[in-house]
Amino acid sequence: MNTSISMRAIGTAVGFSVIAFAAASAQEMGVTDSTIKIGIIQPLSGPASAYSQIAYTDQAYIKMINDNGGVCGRQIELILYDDGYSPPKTVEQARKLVESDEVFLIFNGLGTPTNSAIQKYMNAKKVPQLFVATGASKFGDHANFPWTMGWQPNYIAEGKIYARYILDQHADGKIGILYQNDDYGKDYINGLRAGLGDKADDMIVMEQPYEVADPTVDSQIINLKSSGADIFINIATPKFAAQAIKKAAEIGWKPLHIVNSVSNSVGSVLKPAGLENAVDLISANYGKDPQDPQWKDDEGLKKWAAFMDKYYPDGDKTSSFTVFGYGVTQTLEHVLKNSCDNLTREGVMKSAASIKDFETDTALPGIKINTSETDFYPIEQMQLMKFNGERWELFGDVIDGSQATN
Amino acid sequence: MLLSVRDLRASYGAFNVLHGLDFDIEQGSVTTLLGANGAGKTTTLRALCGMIKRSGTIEFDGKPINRVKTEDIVRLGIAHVPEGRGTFTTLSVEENLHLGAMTRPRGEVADDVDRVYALFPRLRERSGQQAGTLSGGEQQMLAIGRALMLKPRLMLLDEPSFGLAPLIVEELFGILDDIKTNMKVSMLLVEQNAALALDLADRAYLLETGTIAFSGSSAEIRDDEAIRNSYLGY
Amino acid sequence: MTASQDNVSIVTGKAGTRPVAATPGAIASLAVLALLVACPFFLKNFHIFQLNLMLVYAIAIMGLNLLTGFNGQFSLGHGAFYAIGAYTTAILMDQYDIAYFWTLPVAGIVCFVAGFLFGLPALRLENIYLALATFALAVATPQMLKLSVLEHWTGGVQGIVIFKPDAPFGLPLNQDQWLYFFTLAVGLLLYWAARNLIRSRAGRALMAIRDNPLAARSMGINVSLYKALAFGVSAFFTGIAGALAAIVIQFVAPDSFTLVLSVALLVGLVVGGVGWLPGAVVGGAFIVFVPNIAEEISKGLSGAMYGVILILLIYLMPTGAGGLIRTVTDRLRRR
Amino acid sequence: MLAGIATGGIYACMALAVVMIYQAIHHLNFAQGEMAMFSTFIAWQLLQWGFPYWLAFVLTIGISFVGGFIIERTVFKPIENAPVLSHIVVFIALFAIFNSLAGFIWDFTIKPFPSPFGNASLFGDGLIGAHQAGMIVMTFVVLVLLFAFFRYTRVGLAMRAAAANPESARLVGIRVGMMTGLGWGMASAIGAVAGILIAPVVFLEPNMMLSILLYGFAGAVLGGLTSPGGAVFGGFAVGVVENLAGTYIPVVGAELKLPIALFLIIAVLVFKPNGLFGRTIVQRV
Repeated sequence: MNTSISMRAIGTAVGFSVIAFAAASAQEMGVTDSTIKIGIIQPLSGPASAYSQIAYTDQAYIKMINDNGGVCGRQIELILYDDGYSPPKTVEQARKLVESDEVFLIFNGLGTPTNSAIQKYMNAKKVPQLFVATGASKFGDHANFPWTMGWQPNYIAEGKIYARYILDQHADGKIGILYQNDDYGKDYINGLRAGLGDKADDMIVMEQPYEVADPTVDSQIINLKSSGADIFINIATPKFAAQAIKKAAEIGWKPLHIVNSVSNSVGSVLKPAGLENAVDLISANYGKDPQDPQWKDDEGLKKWAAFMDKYYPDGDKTSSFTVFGYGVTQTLEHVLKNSCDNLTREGVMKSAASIKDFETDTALPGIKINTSETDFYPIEQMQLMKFNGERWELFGDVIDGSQATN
Repeated sequence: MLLSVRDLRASYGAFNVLHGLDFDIEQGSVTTLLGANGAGKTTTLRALCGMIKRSGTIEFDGKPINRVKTEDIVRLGIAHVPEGRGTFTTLSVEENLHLGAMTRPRGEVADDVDRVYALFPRLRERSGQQAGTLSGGEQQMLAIGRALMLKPRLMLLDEPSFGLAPLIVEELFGILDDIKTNMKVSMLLVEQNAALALDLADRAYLLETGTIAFSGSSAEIRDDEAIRNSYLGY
Repeated sequence: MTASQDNVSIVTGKAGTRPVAATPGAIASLAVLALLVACPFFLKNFHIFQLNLMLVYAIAIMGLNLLTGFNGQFSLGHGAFYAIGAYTTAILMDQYDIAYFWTLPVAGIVCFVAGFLFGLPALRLENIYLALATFALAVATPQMLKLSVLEHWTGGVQGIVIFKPDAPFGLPLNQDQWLYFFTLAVGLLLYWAARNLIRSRAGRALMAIRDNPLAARSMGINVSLYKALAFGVSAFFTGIAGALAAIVIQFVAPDSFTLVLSVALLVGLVVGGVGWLPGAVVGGAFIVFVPNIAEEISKGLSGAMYGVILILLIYLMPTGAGGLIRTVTDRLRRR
Repeated sequence: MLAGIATGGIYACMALAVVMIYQAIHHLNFAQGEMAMFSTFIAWQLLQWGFPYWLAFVLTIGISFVGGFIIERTVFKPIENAPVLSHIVVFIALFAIFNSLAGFIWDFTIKPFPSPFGNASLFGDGLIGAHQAGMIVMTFVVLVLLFAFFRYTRVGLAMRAAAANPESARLVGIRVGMMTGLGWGMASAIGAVAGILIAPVVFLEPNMMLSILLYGFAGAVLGGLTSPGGAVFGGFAVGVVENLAGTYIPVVGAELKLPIALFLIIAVLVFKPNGLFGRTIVQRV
């Protein structure tokens, strides 16, 4: 992809913008003595509306913050807009938030194309585009886009973690991959190939893409089985991952099955697919699964459960989306609290870029959020785990995706 | 009187076509409506069946039917053979005939189909064929056969001769005459071919731009040279 | 564009089929035009941006209308031409540093060719089959744009980010205002061209084909050629709209051009009025604003609200805004 | 090849429903997939409330039938004289309404749906499972029932007549509005069957029918919109072609299997405009 010209130009534009910081007034746009205005753009309707639970969890968490007295002595005023996962609509809604509603920052926008569409605009306007809900690696480019930051581990890093595991344990395996035909799927494959290094071409015997619009992945699974692969890497969103797990079991295919972290929720993927079909699945995670009995007495998840009961009773407690929404909004709360004495857009970005060992209630033990001025990837650690038919069993160490790089 | 019409008016949108027609049809008789293109003949038939908006009084067998819907007028025993024949082109000949008897009890239908086939032997040969594949004459026969399946008390015929070869027309009108004499079905016949119509009909009405210009027995009209010259052109 | 030209189109559905009293229509269209020109000086940039999008969609709908309203061919796939136009502009600007205004004619011509070529096989397809073919086109578009072999140009799923132009000649306008006027000017130019096309011999031939293809053929009209040309011209308009959209939004990506877009254009066409060119503005407004209104009413049920509004609009005006205006003016005149 | 048949069964199911409503109203109903999805959610809800499977099955079909009938009589009756495009727009509106309502009531997470046939692997090394086989059998049963209904019953004949020529149908005393309503009801009921059969394979969620409907259209059109049997064949053919395209065409095959399948269908239509099994209507004047 040749976007180097535009990238450089954006860099220059950003350079100018730094000078403009000095002129920022005492009271930042979107902040009053009693309120902070924050915008969220997510697909509440349309094909990606399954994710809308994240937005509603964010909303509920912010209500909880407000009920507990707000942050920095201010109530958070949240404006939630729907973009239907359509980039032009995202642009429209972002401009509405920034120019008409005059929000302080836009938080947790969902999707790669949608966030890409507004990334340049947000950076030109110098409005924080904080903790976007996508693992695409482009949303941590601190040099060119200092106002944009991701949150979850990026897909490339996760792909590398799996590659390392395969090289360690099954170095002579034949790999078959099911992937969603977009940046999400391709980032994983890129990570995987980078991790496998020279052996990638020998080991990967088949790559089967599917489109979000496909009704099923049945025929892909049949093709993968017939390719003779004995390691199956399942890079699919929950619905398709569940179909794949079920279909593989139905046709009696029992490879070493690795399912990506997007789809390792016991409640919303493994249960529909059939728990008995999911035995021995391998995955990696950074958050706790509320369906997993080992967290029954976990303090963090208890807080999450209490929150769900009180603020989002309609929400799905078996879904990883609500856990995600909780974790990411808790991180936002943390960042806002740390910027109380400099409640400007610049101040928030500074505080977002200086998180030290922050652990959310929903993160696995040992998974810590760390950022710096040159590290715009908040969560980079994950831990491998294996499904025993009932729950995930963590194994090995917490792996840092950025370390797994090499 | 089987049908009695008073002050019948009808329009297409803002465009008035019929300006108050009065006419009657006697039980067992054939009445014809004559007139030039655009005089309102087809409109009259459509108005009688409630296929367009109309006003005035229409009494069938003493009962007013001007507010009755098309589907229910059919149930009273009025069969309409529309302009362009209105066959169900995608259905078979036999199915077309069955449809004609839709509103009647199921048991009698099979015999009636046979009766229609007796009247139109060509239709029997083609009973399984799609109606759209029939020739124009055969389609007209099918349309009339379908109307007969209703065991109608009154049949409205809209230009049965249209677009047919002279020989076929002759055959067709022979059959209509047969229907009139043997089955005692009353008819209201709209025709361009006045000579043919007057031969079949007992009574005729002459329509001119939505009003009745003249009425009388067929014989009267046939013998009136002035009318023949100025209206009928033969 | 003169006032008298406008007035005819406001009142009659099919341009030039009926002579009409001049004043009310002329005043109405002048008022609308004046409003469109004045808007940017009163509104926030964000609203200018929305109005700009409205105009862009209006141009696309105008293109669709040429095909559906005036030639009787049906398309559920105009999003594809919109996408081709947008990508043409984006690639030209991103990879070859070509000025935005030059990319418009190129996008138009590329789309004309694409439309013409698509129109050729589509000729043999009637009604529902054509609907399916164009539907398939709409579904295939995002997948084609994602193709890895094309990624060098299209940027894959990530899309292409482009720059927003400044006002030229030191005009005292900000970027949004300038782009708005630019779009408005292009739109008016295309509108003028469309109206002249409809009134020309070729336009009459198109309508003759719509009303009765057999008769048109017997009149010596080359039906196949005209139908394919209609597809081409229609795609030309829609492609320019796509190009403008790319410039206005500064971003193209496969997910911008899904079936939803094609469907939205069709809905806009019907709401504005099939066969009534100015209806495109109404349709454009519908596409931009109604989803927002629906969202205001209810977040969770915004889709249902959108559907309900749409059904109510169709009840209110079964033949779109064009039909409504026609009925109203007819009634006024008869008084 | 076999992999294609597995998915083809789903398309065939939907194609059949598409042809049904086409017979009744002579439109392709874009909201049909969403209606089927909604019906399936009703079935799911009934199962959740503890109804036995087959009772829920029958109830859902009944509810869907009545629902389809009511929709036609309330939503479409007032605009029966509006142009075709306005109808299509109303289909789109219905689509939005059903999708949004389902998401609102039952949310967007996937739900497993039970299969009455089980998931055992039957033959072909598990390529065709018990459910797939059951689904295909069900599809054929529905097909035969429909064929008999349209061919041998009076109402069936009346429905065909009403669709073929509404004005003439009125003239033989058929209540056309009623028939259209019945057609909607039946299409909705068949959609419910399709939805219930498909849901165990693709999982139940509000967007599950989005793409299946497209394949269903494609299958129906390929087979010929006038022929229920053709639709079933068309559905299977689409599944097979799509899969073969994905497997055997190099470079772009896997990424573009859907467009390629659609392209092939259109190519077929160019040469055989009424579909493979559609009746050609010879119109003589």
